[in-house]
Formats: sequence, C-alpha cells, structure tokens
Amino acid sequence: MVSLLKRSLAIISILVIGYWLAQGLAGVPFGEDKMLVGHYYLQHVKEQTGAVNAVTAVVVNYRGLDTLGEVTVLFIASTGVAALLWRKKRERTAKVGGSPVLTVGTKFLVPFVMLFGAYIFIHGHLTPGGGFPGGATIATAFLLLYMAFTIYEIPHKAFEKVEGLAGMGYVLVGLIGLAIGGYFLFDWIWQDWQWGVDNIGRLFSGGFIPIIYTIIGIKVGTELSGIVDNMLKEEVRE
Amino acid sequence: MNVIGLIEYIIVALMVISAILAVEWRDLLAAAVGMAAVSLFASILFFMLQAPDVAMTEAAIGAALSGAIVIFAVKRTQRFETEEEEKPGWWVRW
Amino acid sequence: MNELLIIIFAPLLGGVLAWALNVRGIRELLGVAGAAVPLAYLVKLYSELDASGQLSHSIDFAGFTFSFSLTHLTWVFAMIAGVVGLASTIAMVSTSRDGYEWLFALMSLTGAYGVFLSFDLLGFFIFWELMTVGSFMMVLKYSRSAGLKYFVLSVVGAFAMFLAIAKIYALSGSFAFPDVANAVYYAMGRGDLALVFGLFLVAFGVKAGMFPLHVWAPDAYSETNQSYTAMFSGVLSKTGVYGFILIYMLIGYRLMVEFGAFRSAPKFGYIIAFLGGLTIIVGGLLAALQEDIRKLFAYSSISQIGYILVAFGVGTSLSIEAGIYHAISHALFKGLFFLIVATIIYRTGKTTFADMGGLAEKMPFTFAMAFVAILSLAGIPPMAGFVSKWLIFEAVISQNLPILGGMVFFGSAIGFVYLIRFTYAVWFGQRPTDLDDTKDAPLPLAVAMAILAIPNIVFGIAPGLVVKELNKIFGGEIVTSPTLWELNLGFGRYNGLLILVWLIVGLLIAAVIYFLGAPVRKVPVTDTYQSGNPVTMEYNLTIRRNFFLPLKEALAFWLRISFDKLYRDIGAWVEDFAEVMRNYVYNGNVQSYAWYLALILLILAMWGV
Amino acid sequence: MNGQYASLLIALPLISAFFVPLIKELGRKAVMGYLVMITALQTAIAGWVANEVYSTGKPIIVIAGGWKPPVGINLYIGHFAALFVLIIAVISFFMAIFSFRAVNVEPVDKYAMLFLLLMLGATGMIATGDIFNLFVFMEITAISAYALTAYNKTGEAAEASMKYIVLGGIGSSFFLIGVALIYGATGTLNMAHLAQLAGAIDPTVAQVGLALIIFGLAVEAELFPLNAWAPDAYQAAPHPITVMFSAFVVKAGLYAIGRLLYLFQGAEGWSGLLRLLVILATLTVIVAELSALRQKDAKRMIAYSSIGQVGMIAFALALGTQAGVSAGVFHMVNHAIVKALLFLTVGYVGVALGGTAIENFQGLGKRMPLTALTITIGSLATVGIPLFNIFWSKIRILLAGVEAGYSWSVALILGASVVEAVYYFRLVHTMWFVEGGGRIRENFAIGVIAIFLAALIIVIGVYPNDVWTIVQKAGQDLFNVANYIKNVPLMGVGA
Amino acid sequence: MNVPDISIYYFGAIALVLIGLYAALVKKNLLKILIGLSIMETGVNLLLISIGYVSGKSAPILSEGVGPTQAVDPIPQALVLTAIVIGVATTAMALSAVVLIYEKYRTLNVEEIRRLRG
Repeated sequence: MVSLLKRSLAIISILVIGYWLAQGLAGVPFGEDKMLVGHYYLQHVKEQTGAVNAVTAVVVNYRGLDTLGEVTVLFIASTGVAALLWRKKRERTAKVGGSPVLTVGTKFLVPFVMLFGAYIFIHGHLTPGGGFPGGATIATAFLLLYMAFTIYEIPHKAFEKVEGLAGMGYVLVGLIGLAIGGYFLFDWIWQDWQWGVDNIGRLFSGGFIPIIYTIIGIKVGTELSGIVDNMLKEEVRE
Repeated sequence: MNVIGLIEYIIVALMVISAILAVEWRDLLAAAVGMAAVSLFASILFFMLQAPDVAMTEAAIGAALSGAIVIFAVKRTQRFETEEEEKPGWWVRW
Repeated sequence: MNELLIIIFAPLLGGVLAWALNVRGIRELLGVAGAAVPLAYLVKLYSELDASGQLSHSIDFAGFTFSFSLTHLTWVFAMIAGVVGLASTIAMVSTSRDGYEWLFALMSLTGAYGVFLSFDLLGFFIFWELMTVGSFMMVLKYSRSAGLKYFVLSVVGAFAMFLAIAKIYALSGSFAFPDVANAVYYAMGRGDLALVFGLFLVAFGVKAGMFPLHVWAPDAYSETNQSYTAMFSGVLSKTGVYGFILIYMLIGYRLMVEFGAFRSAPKFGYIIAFLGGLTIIVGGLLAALQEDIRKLFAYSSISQIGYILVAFGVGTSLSIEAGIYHAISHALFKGLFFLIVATIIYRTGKTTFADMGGLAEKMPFTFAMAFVAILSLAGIPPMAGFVSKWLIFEAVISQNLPILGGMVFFGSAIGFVYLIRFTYAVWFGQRPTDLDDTKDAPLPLAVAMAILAIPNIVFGIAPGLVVKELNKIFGGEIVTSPTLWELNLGFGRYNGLLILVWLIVGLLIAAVIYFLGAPVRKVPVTDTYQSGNPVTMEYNLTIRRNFFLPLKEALAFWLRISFDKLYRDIGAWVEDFAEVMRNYVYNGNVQSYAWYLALILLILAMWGV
Repeated sequence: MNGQYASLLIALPLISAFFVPLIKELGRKAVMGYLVMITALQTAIAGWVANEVYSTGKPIIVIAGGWKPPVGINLYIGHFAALFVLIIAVISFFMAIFSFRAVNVEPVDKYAMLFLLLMLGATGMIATGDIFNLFVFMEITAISAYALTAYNKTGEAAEASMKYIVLGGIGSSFFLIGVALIYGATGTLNMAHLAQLAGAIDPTVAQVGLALIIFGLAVEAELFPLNAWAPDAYQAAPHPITVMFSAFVVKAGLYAIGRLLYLFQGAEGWSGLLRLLVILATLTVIVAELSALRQKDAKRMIAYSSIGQVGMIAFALALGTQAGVSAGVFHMVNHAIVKALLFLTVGYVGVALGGTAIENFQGLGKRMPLTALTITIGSLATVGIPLFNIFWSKIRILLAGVEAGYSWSVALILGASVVEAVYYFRLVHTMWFVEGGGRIRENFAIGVIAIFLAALIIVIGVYPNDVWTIVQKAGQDLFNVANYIKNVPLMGVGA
Repeated sequence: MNVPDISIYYFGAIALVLIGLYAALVKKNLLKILIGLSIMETGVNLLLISIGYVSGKSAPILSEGVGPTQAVDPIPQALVLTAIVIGVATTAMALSAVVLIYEKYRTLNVEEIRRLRG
C-alpha cells in the first residue's frame, strides 16, 4: 500500500487546510440571514418575473447569462466526449440484455418517465425542479433503454441536430429580447407583452421561463444521452 | 437535541462514511456506488436545507448520471485498483 | 538640434538599407555612407560646439523623455567612433560578403554613437544593449560558443547597469544626468551607493575588458570578421572607458565624500586603478604566449585598456586627461593593427605565426603601416602612443603610487616583448613557399589603414592639437602646450618636432652607413635557439613556434587560475542544476502536481492562521 | 446600435457554435471556412466595440436581462476589456486560418465548435462583471481547453488533458469555496458592489475567501507550483490551440487575478497576499526560464518561455502600484503578439517537417527562410532586444518593480532573462548557421499572418507611443477601482 | 487554537472536500482520483447551499403560504444548479480522457502515465 509516511503527511495537511477553512467559515455563521440581494429577489420576484419558484426566476431571468453559460458548458462536455471517443466505426459491445423484468418494465415505464421529465421542466416556474432535473430524467429514460436492450442506439446524428437547434433557440430568445426590449436575454413576454400577468401561479405565467426551461430540458436530455451513447460504444476493429 | 438535529447528524455521518469508503475501496465499481451514495445523501441534505430544486437536480444528475458514467468508464478500463508495492523514492519519480 | 539624432541613427539606417538591398555594389556604398555621414556632421558641429559649449536635444518617446547632448568630452569620444568606425567600414568593403554583417556592424556603431551622445541613463542603457546585440550577432555568425560567452557576460553587465539605473530612478524619479547626479549626492544611502558603484564597475568592466571580466575578449575579437574587430576593439571598448568617466561624473563626488581617499587617490578610484594594473599584466603576459595572431592582438588590446583604467583610477584631472589621450591613441593603433591582421588573413588566409614569415617584401605598404603601428603601441617617441603613455607615466608617478607605477612600467616592457614576436615572426625571416605570390593590401583596406596611420603620426608629432581639445573638457590649462609641438607639464616637457628631426637625422646616418659602408652579405637565416639543450621537435623554439615556451612553463602555476574556466564551470553548473531541478519539479506525475497545490494551500493556511 | 449590442460578443460565437452541427455534412472545407467567417465577424464586432469605448472614453455596460447590476449580471467592457476582446478576436481569426493547414484529425466540426467556445470563454472571462459569472466562463474556457488539449487523441495528448483536468478541477472547486465565503460575508456577487462592501467584511473571512479565489485563478494563470500542467498542455495541444492558450487563455486568468486583487483593496490581509503573489511570480519566472534551458522539443521550450513571461506579468500586476499595472498590461499585449507569432511559426514548422524537435530546425534559414526570419524576430523580441516591443514593457515592469521595493526579485528576473537569452540564441544559431536539408515551399496564408505579426512587433518596438497611451488607459481601468464603481449603474439594494 | 464551532452541514461539506483532496493526493489509480474530484464538487455544492440556508425559513417557492420574508436565500440554490451540471460536465470530460489513456497506456497507475515530463 502507499507508504505510511505519505498517507500521514496527507492527513496532516488536509487537517490543517480543514482547520483553516473552518476558521474562515466560522465568520459566516450557519442559519443566520446573510441575504442582501436575496431579499430584493424575494420581494420582487412575483411582479417582475411572474414565477412562483424564486430559484427558477433567479436562474433563468435575473442571472440568465449564468444559465446560458451553463448550457454551453454541457454542450462543450458532450462535444468533447464525442470528439475524444470518436472512431470511424463504432458499435455497442453489450453482450447480455436486461432480464425479462427489466425489458418488459422498461417498455412499459419509458414513456411515463419521459412524460414525468417533460412535466418537471414545463412546470419549472411553479413547482421545484426545472430544465436540468427534467432533462436528466429524460436522459435516465434513455439510459434505461440502453440497459434493457443490447442493440438499442439513440439516433445520435438527429440528437446532435436537436442539441444545436435547442441551443440556437435559447440564444435566439435572448436576441429577440435584445431586439424588442433593448437588453440581451430580456424577458419581453412578461415585461413588454404582459402575457399571463393576471394568472400568476398557473401554467401560462412566468414570462419566457417555461419556454427557456423547455429548451433547456430538451437540450440537457439529448446531451446527457449523447454522452451515455458515446461512452457505451467501442471501436470495431476490422 | 431534537429529532431533526439527530437526523441531520446521522445523514451527514453516513455521507462522510460513504465518502471515505468510496475512496478507500479497492473495487472501482464499489467506489462508483459509494460516490452515488454520497450524492444521494447530499440530495437528502439539500432537501433538509429547504432547497428542493437542487435536491432533485442532485438526485437526477449527481446520483444517477455521474454514477452511471463512472460505471461505464470502469467497464471500459479495469475493475480493480492494481496493487503494487511502493517503489523507493515514492515522492518523486523521473 | 536633431543633427544629434542623425548622427546616431545614420549608421543603423545605412545598415538596414544595405541589408535590404543586398546587391554587391550598392550595399558597400550604403554601408560606408552610413559610417561617413555621422563623421561629417561631427566635424560640422565642431564650430557650433566651440561657440556654445554644449548642444543638447531632447525628445519624449514611449512615455520617457530622452535627452542627447554633445559636449567636448562626448565630441572627442564620438570622433574616435567616427574615424575608427569609418576606417573599419571601408575595410569591410573587401572582407565582408553579405548584408547580414553590414546590418549588425553598423547597428553596433549606432549603439556606440548613442552611448556617447545620450544624456540620460535610459537612452544610455538602450543604446548600450543595441551595441551589445549588434556586436554579438557578428560573433554568433562565426562561432556559437564564443558568441554565447560574449553575450552572456555583456548581458550580465548590461543588466547590472539596468539594476543600478532602476535603483537611481526609484530614488530620483528621472533619468537625466543632472537630476541623477544631485539625487545620488543628496538622497542615496551608503549601502545603495556602494551597490550602485559595484554594479556600474561590473557593467563597464565587462565592456572595457577589465581583468576578471576580460575572458570574452580574446574569443570575440578573433572569431569575427577581422575588419569589424578594428571597430569592435577600437570603438566598443571605448564605451566601457566612457562609462568609467560617467562614474566620475555622476556618482564620483559622493563616492569621494563617502569613502574618502587612499594615498592621494580616491578609494574607489584605487580599486579601478588596481584592477586596471592587473589587466595590464595579465593581458600582456597572455598576449606573449599566444600562437594565433588575432588572439595576440586581442590580449594586447585588453592590456592597453588596462593603461586607461589605471589613468582613470589615479583620479587627478591630469591622469584622466592622459587616460582619454591614451584612449584616442589606443583606438588608432589598435584599429590599425586589426586592419593589418585583416589584410594578412585576407591575402594569406593564415592566422597562426607558424605558417607566416617574410611578408615584408611581398606586402610593403602593409609593412609600412605595421611599422607605424608597432612604434605607436611600443611607445616610441614620434608616435601618439608615446605621448599618451608618457602622460600616464607622469600622472602616476607625480601622485607617487609605486605599485601602479610598477605595473604600468611592466606593461610597456611586456608590450615590447610580444611586439618583437609579431614583427619578426610575420614580416622577417624565411617565407613559407606557399606565401610567395601574396599581393599587397587591396585598395579599401589600404585606404582604411592610411586613415588610421596618419593621425597616429600627426598626434605624435603635434600633440598640442589633441591637448587643446582635452583641456577644454576640464576647462583649465591642465597640460600647457605653448606651441603645437610642445607639451609642458611643469615637471616634464616634450617637443614632438625636435624628436622627429633627431630621428630623421639618425635614420639618414644609419642609411648612409648601410648603403656605403659594410658590404651586405646574404646570410642564411636559421632559427637557432638551443642554448645548450637538445633540439627536439616540440621544444624547437623558433620565433614562429612557441617562442615563449619557457615563459609559459615558468608561469604554469599562475596560468592554471584562469577566469575563463571559472565562468565556463559556472555556466555548466547552472545548466546541470536547471536540468536536475526541472526533472524534479516537472516529473510528470499528476500526484506530485496535486501535492504542489496542497502545498500552496498549506502555505496560505499557515500564513493565514 | 446602442451599447447593449456589445452583448453580441457573447451571443455570436455561441449561436454559431450551436449552428455547426447543422452544417456538419458539408465537409471539412465548409466547416473551416465557416469558422474563419465567424471569427472575422467577431473581429469586426470587437473592433466596433473597441472603437466605441476608446472614442467616447466611457465603458460599455452590457446589462443582461435588463436587471441593473447587483440584481442582474452585467458585462463591464472598459478600456482593458475592449482592448483584449479585440486581441482575442484577431488572434482567433488568425488561428482559424492556421487551422486550415494544421488540424486534420478527423471530427473537424467538433474542433470548430470547441474553438469558438474557447474564444467565447476567454471573452466572457474578461468582460464579465460578476464573480460567479467569472466562474462559469472560467469553466467554459477550462473544459473546452481540456477537450482541445486531448483533441489529437494520442497517448500524450490524453495524459496532458488529464493532468489539466485534475489540477483545474481542484483549482475551480477551491475557487467556488472562495466565492461561497465572499458571498456569505457580503450577500452580493457583483464585482462593483463587492468593492464597496470589501471594507466591511470580517477579517478572517476576507483573508480566507480572497486567498482561495486568488488560488483558484492562479491555477488558471500558471503561477509557479500550480503551472505543472501548462508545459504538457502547450506541447500536446494542436498548434493553433497552443497559440490561443498562450496568447489569451492565460491572460484571462491573469486579468481576473488583477481585477479581483484590486477590487478587494479594502479587505484585510490584502498587502500580505500581494507579497506572497510577488514571490510566487518571481519563482515562476526563474523556474520556467531555467527549465527551458536543455529542452529537446522547441515547442516545449517556447511553452516554458511563455510561462516565464506570464510570471513576469503576474509580478507586474502584483506590485500594487499604477505604474506596475500599466506595465503589466503593456507586457500582456506584447506577449500576446510575440508568443502568437512564435507558436504559429514553430507549429507550422512542426506541420511541415513533422514534429517540433530542435533537430528539425537545423538550417531552417535555407529551408524555410520566411519562417526562420519570423522566428528570429520573435526570439529577439522575447529576449528583450531594444528595437522590439517586449523591451519597452520589460523595462517598465522592472523599473516599477524596483520602485515598489522588490529589487531582489528584479535582480532574479534579470538573471532569468539572461538564461532566456542563451537558449533563444542557441535556437537562432541552429536555424541560421547550421547546415540543413532541402528547400520547402511555404504556405502563403500563414506567411502573411507571420509577416503581419512580425511587422507589428517591430512597429510597436520602434514607435511604442500610441500603444502605450492605449495601454495606460487600460491600466487605469484595471487599477482605479473608484471609477470602476462609479461607472457601474448600481441599484440601491437595501436589506 | 480555539476549534471553531461550525454547524454540522459546514463540517460535512468541508469533510467531503478534504476527502476528495485526500483521494487526489494519495490514491494511485486515476479513476479513484476522479471519484475524489467528483466528491469534492459535491462537497462544495453542499457548502454553497448551507451558506444560503436561513434557519426556520421555508423553500423559496412563494406559493400562497410562503411570503417573501419566510423564504430561504434563492441565490446559492441558483448557483448550485449550475455548479452541479458543471461538475458532471468535468467528470464526463475526465472519464473520456481516462478511457483514451487506458486505450493507449493499458494502465491507470498515475506513476506510469508519465510520458510528458521534464
């Protein structure tokens, strides 16, 4: 095993670092109200963005650029994984399929999982959860298919196009905001057109948050399944 | 020490233990499961910290997908951490 | 007054154009024009300078203000650069083949002009670097090791100077000489002052070739286009000498006040003088032991610079004037010597004494020039060399500094020794068969040699010309010269014309005896020098092959301590240390790299906690 | 076209990257042509923004989503950001042209996407005015850098990328802890708002938080012990990517350190951290220059030299004086041009002669005269010869260094640059004065770029006044936090 | 040296971060280091959320029952949403690099993967 001296040295150093971090954290007491900008958000989220779920409003509307960056990061990850594991001819090497319970269960469950995923990201501005968990749930649906069937493959060429289109959609929404409202990623549906101002708390409210979350949901779903697909294929040596 | 406080301590302790096990286990598959467990406990903690969005995301992405990806990576590389004795001059190799 | 800028940048412009239009005819023309224009301007400006005493011009460029000025002192040094630079460029017409050499030779000339004419430390540093790079690229073309040794030492010097300049700038906030002078005088602490003096000493010592830092000179002077070496050793070493004068001008007074005097010479001056003395001895001795003609003159050039340093070290205005006078005469006769070497190599292609001999009949003009140079270097009366050496002797002796006086006398003796070796081995004796058809110097080289020989003679016979200029630098009658031909120091007089007349009379008598008197017999000349011990091949001491072998054996002990080996060892050690450190630090193991991160976190933690 | 259209700097590369999968089938030539067109468009926009900022003198504040700064995220495109976004765009444009010739490993559409997103990440890092947004853009740059380092799919490339990932991952995690601490202490994420509240933070939290943030950024900006990944990443990445690494990815990290360092002037323990940074920066210069001495591979040698120069920039930024910061920014601009030229030409030699080992450079003067000439100009510039551009910034940095009282570090840096001169002149000697093989025809486009960069070096070297005035404005923008706070339209956000 | 009394959540978060760092420092297997890295990111996310928590307040879903003053701080939750996905993206990239390394080097031992050094 790795020699005792190295492990003990490691433990001592992480303890010292831990002590230092703890001292830093002592200055930020747990549970106290440390909010400054947070209060502004909580007070104004309803009338400024129409979303009931303050986190979603912050994620999509107030700090929209972060989420745009976030979507790009996932896009880079899926492109990077595809670029690195790219081979001329690739095939799935799974030899044994799922047990009958899994195969039958998957055939029955997959549509519902996808539906539930769609539900999550469509209702992002009302109930907890948004584009990311929704997309991830859809990806788990595809994962189930991969687990159950040895020959199943997602149509990755089509998925890449969907990813591209979804990404472009998001930026286009932002650019429309720039064209109409004068600011990039400006929520013109809520601020300019005043749609759904009256029925806060129901589906058709929250400005462009549902639109963006749908786009993110589809994008995250396709990207994560793309990553899973790339991971599961190996090169075919003639 | 009310019940909620006790549950917090238990879950944090479980999380830290599963983290230590995830790092110490020689079988990489078990380590991947350990990592997923850490992520799961973290998701529960998020729930207790009044952050449902994050809890769902952590559960969906952290536990399910990153666990799955690591398992696929283990599938394509090697299952067990190879064991070899400590060569001299362990601190620096050139 | 942007003539000063024209003087400085004309050579560089000429060089760049010569490099760009790389056509045989035009390139040479542009190069020589580049060197001639500044000389013409200097002469034109002499009258205005005489009237106003100082012509200055300042431009602000890249956020700094650069000021240039032409004073009597800088005029003298600029004239040295002009004359020797022009001669060297004319000589390069025959010896250099491609535009590369023209570009960098003229760049170093621009650097030299810039160094002399700049009136602020930053401009001084920039042109100093430019000069170093120009001369380095000339040497790099011929040999990498010599080039790199030269570059490393001179860059170390340049960076030492930059550190000193930065320290002064941090204090005074501006680079101009006047502000620097009073900033150093009023505000600089004792420790900083010593550091700045040490750094300047290193910087100018490297370029002048002072004793411990002279190792680059022999290789650099010999491993490059020989006609460029005339400028290299003639002009560029003078920038080092000018630097020492700068030390006096800028921080000299404060140093004297701070560190006091040592037996009538300022303490800091005595250091310079002592190192200069060592340079004379080391340069002279090593020159005598050389087998290669270029190396011989390289070492002799170092030892002559030693004279100037001794003169500056003594510190009286007479000695400094003598030093400058010797700088002028050294530039002239050393430039002349290297042009002669260039001609010999150009014609015969040989560089070591063993393959040469009996060239006097074949190359009469070059031999005449060599004769003038030899007289001047050895310090025989009618030549400029004698006047300057005489002034230095007078200055040193009048300050009764016995050790320095001893070194100076030893230097002129050893100088004579290696000159005999050169004259006899190259010009007289048997000519090897393959040198029978060697022709005399080509026109450009001949013209160049003439340009340098004439002032050698003129300044010897009429030293008043030079002394009148030098007195203007110091503002007083340091060396009175009643007529053009006489010098009067109060405790010593010299009359150039009288001695010339007596010399001619003596020559006439000798010629009469020679032609009429004793019948001349063809005497078979054999190099015999056995003095009793058996003649073995490696101990066959002819004038051409290891003539000074016994001297080398006598000095064997001292020769082992060579600074050249010391610097090479330091260089090798640094490289080995770098390799070991790199393999330890970047050992490729990502875990070690993670440990480095943890280490930095620990440092932050420890320092924080 | 009001200032808000500057957000196109972020939107354009993003939307064009997402567009690439749709034109994937049109083949390698179309994708590469598309890449060149997009980078040209980005250069045009960056030029317009720079002109706008420098003519009006006022920074452009891009407000994302219409919410004023402490509530929303703002992009602060001041003098510095405008200058550097332009540099990023121009160099990406050149590298897009160079990629035509240098990148022929298969999934070229993926390369184009990652190329654009690397450019986006660096632009975002420099323009953003919010520390978490800085983290996101840093991640975009980092992850696309990981992917591009391993793009050649050789064993070494994957190894270099893995090292970069492990170290970058640890660095960004600690950066996030720092952001968490600073957010916990102040309650806001906007840089201008933070600068106002910096004085009121509890001393230990400020010290730990600031130290962690600078630590996270230092891994990205290659300070001494943290830059162990850099030589491998530079060597293993495709040639155009190495140019982008050394020209602006490192600079973005350095800019972030500079910006955050001077934002937190009010905070506790600030001057102690500054001294530590100066020591680290000096160590970076020395170790990097010494490591480059006996290198067998020219690209790795220039990578070390680039790290050394980056260390010098970090030294200048950490001096804590206005002169130091302006000198550092001037050196950033010069270093970007010179290193772009060097890596471009050495990369091209690697492409033409197969591999960048020093042996391939023998007699390059005869084989590829144009490339050899430009490499020589680049080397002379890097060493700091008077008539070239780095000389001016180097002396300014060293003067500021001695003025700030660090004369020991200045002496060491001067020693290191002597070492640098030695190994560069060895390369020059191998190229010109050693016999080599037969003549090789040189690509026209790359030749034009190389000549343009070399000419730029000499022009700045001979006449640096204009560039110096621009750079001084950029330096003030970075150093003068008071007018940074004044420019950002902060909303009063009460508890 | 007073041991700072921090809450259990902070302790858990720091513990995760340190365990992740420990894995990177001691473990020889590359995959184990990446697992450590992922655990470290989870720890940081937990730290971010626990900084935003205000005791006695409910989730920031401002439905009828919860007014603006009873909600926890939404900003850290927004940040963590992004950070989690960034963590997954980094892990995915790292794993594909590891797969490539294993294909070329046939080993995951960190001390053997050292072709680029010096």
